[in-house]
Amino acid sequence: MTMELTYAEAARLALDQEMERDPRVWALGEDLGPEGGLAGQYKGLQAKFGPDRIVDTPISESMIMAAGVGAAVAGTRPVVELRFADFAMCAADETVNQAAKIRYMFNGQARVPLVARQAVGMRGGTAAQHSQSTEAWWVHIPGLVVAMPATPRDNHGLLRAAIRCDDPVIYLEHKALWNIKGPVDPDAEPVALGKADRVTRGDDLTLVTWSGMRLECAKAAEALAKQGIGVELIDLRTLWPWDRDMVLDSVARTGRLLIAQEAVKIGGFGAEIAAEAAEALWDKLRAPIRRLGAPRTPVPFSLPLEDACRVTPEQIVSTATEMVASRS
Amino acid sequence: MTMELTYAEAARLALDQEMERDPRVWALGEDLGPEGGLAGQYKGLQAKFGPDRIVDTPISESMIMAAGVGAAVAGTRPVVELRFADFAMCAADETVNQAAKIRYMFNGQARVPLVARQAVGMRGGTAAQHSQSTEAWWVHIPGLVVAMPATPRDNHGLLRAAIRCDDPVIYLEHKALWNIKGPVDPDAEPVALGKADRVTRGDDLTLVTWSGMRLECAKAAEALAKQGIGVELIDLRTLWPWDRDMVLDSVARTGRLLIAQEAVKIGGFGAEIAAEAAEALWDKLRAPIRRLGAPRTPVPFSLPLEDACRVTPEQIVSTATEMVASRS
Amino acid sequence: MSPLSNQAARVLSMLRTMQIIREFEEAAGRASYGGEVRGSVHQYVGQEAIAVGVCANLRPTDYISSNHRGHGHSIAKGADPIAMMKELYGKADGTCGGKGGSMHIADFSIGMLGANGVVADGATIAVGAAQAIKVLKQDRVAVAFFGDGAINRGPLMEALNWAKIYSLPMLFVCEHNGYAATTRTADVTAGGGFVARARSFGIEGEEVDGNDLLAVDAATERIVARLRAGGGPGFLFATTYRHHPHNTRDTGNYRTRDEIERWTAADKDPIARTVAWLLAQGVSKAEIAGIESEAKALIESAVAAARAAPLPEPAAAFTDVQDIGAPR
Amino acid sequence: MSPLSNQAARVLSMLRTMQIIREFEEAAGRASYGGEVRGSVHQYVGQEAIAVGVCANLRPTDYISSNHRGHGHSIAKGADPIAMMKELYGKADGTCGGKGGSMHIADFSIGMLGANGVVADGATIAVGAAQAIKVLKQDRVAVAFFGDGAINRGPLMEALNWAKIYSLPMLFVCEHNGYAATTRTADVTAGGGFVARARSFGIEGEEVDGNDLLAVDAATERIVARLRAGGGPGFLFATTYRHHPHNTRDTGNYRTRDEIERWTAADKDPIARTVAWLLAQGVSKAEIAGIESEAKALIESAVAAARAAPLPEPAAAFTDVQDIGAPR
Ligand SMILES: Cc1ncc(C[n+]2csc(CCOP(=O)(O)OP(=O)(O)O)c2C)c(N)n1
Ligand SMILES: Cc1ncc(C[n+]2csc(CCOP(=O)(O)OP(=O)(O)O)c2C)c(N)n1
Ligand SMILES: [Mg+2]
Ligand SMILES: [Mg+2]
Repeated sequence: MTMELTYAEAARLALDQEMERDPRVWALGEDLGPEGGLAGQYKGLQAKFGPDRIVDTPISESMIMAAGVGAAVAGTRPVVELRFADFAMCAADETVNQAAKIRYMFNGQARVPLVARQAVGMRGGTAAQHSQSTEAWWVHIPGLVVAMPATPRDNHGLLRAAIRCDDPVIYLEHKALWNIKGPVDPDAEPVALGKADRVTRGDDLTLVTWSGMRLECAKAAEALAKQGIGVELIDLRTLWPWDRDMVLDSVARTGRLLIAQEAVKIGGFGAEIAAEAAEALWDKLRAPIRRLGAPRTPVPFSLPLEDACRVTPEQIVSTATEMVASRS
Repeated sequence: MTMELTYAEAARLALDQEMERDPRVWALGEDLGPEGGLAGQYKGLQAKFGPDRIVDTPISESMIMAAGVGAAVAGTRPVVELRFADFAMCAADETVNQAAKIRYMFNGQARVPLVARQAVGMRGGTAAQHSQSTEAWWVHIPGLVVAMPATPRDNHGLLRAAIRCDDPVIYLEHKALWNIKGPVDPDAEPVALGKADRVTRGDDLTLVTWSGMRLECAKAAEALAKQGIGVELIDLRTLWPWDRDMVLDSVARTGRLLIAQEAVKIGGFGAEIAAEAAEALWDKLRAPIRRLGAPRTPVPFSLPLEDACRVTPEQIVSTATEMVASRS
Repeated sequence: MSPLSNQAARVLSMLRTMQIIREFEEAAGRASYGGEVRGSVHQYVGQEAIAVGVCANLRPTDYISSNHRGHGHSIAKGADPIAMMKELYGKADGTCGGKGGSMHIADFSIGMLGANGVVADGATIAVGAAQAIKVLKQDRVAVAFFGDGAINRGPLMEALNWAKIYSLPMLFVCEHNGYAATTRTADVTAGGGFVARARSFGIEGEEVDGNDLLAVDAATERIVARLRAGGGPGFLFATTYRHHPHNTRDTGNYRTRDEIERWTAADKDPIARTVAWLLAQGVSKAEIAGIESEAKALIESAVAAARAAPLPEPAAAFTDVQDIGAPR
Repeated sequence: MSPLSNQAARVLSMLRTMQIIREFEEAAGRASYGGEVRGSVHQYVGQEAIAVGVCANLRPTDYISSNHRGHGHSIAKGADPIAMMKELYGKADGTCGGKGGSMHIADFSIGMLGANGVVADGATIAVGAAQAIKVLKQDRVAVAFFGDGAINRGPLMEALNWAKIYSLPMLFVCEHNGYAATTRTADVTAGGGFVARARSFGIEGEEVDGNDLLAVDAATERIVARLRAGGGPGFLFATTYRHHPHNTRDTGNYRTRDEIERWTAADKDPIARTVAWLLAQGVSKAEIAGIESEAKALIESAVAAARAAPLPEPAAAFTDVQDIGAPR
């Protein structure tokens, strides 16, 4: 039976369900107990499961991640809460040199079934050290799965899939989405990792996005539809592995690919998609592949500056319009 | 007057010259003193400049980088030795959240003139935690310059340019190059950051590379020349900013772009180059843009496994041959 | 009325600064709750005696670094509250041109090296500044303000070892307010806490009632004298309490009303206690009232000026980031 | 000849293990210098009493983690020296199938969670394993072996705080051999060093002569008994010396011949001292000689087996990395 939940409530429900289902699942991080996390995504779980399974930690990011790694190879399935992706950089070594490599280095003797949660993105005045979108880093690292839910349904479905995954999953929630509401079916199957969501169908242009940018893209697709431009909007949901088939099949049909990301454009994951599509479909393209992303600047605080670093529906619309106009 | 130096000796000479030239320049890191660093790149400098300017540190990567940041904003020009790029991840936060952002966050009140040296690459059995090539991470981070010398001459020229740069420079030397020899002119001007090196001229295909892969590409270019395929080999030398003009002008002429990198292909810097070229030159391409890089696996120890993860001259030759054969 | 003693005069001027900080923080809180100031604001109310008592013993050329709760430290070191208020409002002539915001205020003209959004990083950077003082053979000291939550971060512990082995002119000021966000630091801090840890690194210092301005002032005077004499690093451990929630997004529900009342009472509040002392010294009620109303007026004018000031031009988003390589 | 006391019998079997480690390390060193083993090898010669004395008090279900100098710890915990030697030679049936190499040996079947190429990371991971023991309510302990250079890394200090606040069954074993690579740890370690730091976190333990097998054994027995009784974490600080350079790429020139001679003399060498004690207990020279020759024979057979064993197939490079998402 479907219910309306916020993105944060959906994640809370998913963790609650997985902890009931599997006694090996536990969570650790700062401020999970009393207040239930920054967005209430752990609300009430410490009271329900006790302080040994919802663990309040000191501000020790290296140890928070390392505890997850050690506990994962020792038979548990930790959910490691790193708060913001910006702070997860304090545990980059433990993530890359340990979590991602253990299974491989040790020839499969051990698995590292952990979920590293770290909220990404701008939330309005969060500024340079609390706004970064770091997915490109993790996609580049062998051994890591990277998931980025954009809706309450997907946060419920992907978090359960991530917890059940036997490999480390970097789980990037978007902090601007915490309070958005949407339908969630508690009994739905987990969302398969690696499967994208085709949000709208269209034959003129394929618009690929993920995370918070899905909302801006949906607005743009609607506006473009009014102009008679059919947009196929794809929300990747998982960045590694990414749903290459769905994207390339779509682009083969539309002949046009536009990628929109909140992260810095230079060296972002959009470049990987563009490079793959350019190689696989170079003779099927009806317009150059375009990418939209943040400029290569830290995220500024003041509204007009912050806005100057955002990808807007207007930019998406104008870029898409150019692409369809050019050489069709 | 030009002399033959190894890649390590060239870097040592550059630092020696800059420390003589500017009393604000100093270096810190593990094991710099007695033995002069892992490759002798600091040999004798502590004896010459004293322990306050060539500083032996504890194994405290976070503090090593943070000391560089704090000392840089306080009027000095530190050369921060982080040993291997793998360990530099222990200081990712200090690098990204502090060094890269301070100038911008504080509206230009301060500059962060530091050089963060961190050797990259495979060296033959160095395995998963001592072999990574991490340039893609740093290119994606606003505020960072990224340099990767491939020859003794460029290590001498780029290190001096990096030390004189008022912004933080991630300086990635390749550990397999330490002992290769080449001509160095001590009195040459520093190599301008952002300027690539056109290694060979050719009209059939543009081959873009950097760092250790330059050697493999040079071998491939020679072999291809024998087959009558003219390769324009470009060594970027600096990844951010990269010499977009030289690369795109070349591809506009050859119509073919092949990118070869040692780093993991997925999400590597090659994707950025491919995406840019695909957008700017999509109707001038005579073959799909191709990328060669490591598979998405940690670096294994055993020789046959390690070799399976390397990009070889043979692969470059066969890929280039396919590209030239296809649809010319 | 008898002329004031030197000490009374000194305390009177310190009270003036405390009042300005208090008014600034209350106004900043109102502006944040009211939505005029974006993001969140971490108020320093209740801890004023520490910033003021410490900075009263510093010179403009000395350095301080701060954390997320940095307004008080900046004002105490001599930053202009009007420019700071403009920064909170994201205005073009704010301390950081609107790029930084509440958590990233710096004023290098008075040695304020920056607030910091990453717990403990301000402290490690200050240690780097102290090392620059040594490299440049300057007559300065560096001071880091950090909280009791920061002491469990590895980088801060690396900083203690570092400052001692190089015998740096570094003062570590731990503001023990009992909480790290919603977590009681006593629950996540092992052993003797900061004091025991600092001593285990061979660093000496003093423990004071952080709400006793005169005690903070006197202890700092002793420690800083030792630093200036080349005695190596020192610490000040100051017990205090924040009157308000962690920040303007926090409910503060994890604290009992009783606890809050105890700490905000006149016998604990640092301003009330300073006023009481001054009255006992023969300072007139009128003079005290004058200081209060001056501070109120100053901050009201600051808010008015901040409201009236122009926002930055969007183009400013692309300045003061890496000179070479365009940000977009 | 009189029957041996229980203790003599126990020591005799520990001597057997020490001899195997010594022979293994000497053979590994020869193979590395001779170029048969790729990369570098960090020999444990001179420190054998610590690994053996500690592990003699552990069960197969207990966990240990190690660092870059990990062969001795693995053998002491029960790993097969033949499979380990094959791993050093990069062979398919090595402990980690040739993927790990000397610095990445793990054997989860006996609770050996892995050597580690990143200083201090083995220790933080072991603490995570200790936390899993608590979550799963198991009757086990976790032990971390690390050096005196590792104690200056922040993550290790976070680990001490962590183990104490959660009262984990965790034993920290610091092997103080006086050096961190080419650096004297005394020069970069402030205050009372590891023991003072551990105590500042409220962790109790013992300081022993790490070259005195019986002392290590007895101290460990006491500490581990306390751990098993739920007494929370403990430490063992063992003073020792490595007979050889840091690794097979290091000259070792920074150590005086005199220092080396003092530490390798019979009155310091842990094996010679153990032999002397056994002879005094009435164990025959012949029996001692037998143990030596058995160890020699075992390791000779290990080297022969390693040389003869097949290398892995290149395709193995792409297995045991993330199940979803092809590595290439
Ligand atoms: C590395 C890092 N981890 C977590 C956070 C989130 N955070 C911001 S302030 C804070 C609590 C800090 O407590 P304390 O150091 O005692 O300072 P106080 O807020 O009490 O002044 C936390 C956890 C952060 N900013 N940086
Ligand atoms: C984080 C990190 N920094 C630096 C290194 C390089 N390194 C490897 S071993 C070593 C010295 C370690 O000394 P210690 O912990 O005392 O162990 P020992 O070699 O003496 O057994 C260093 C600096 C590393 N592997 N990891
Ligand atoms: Mg606090
Ligand atoms: Mg050592």
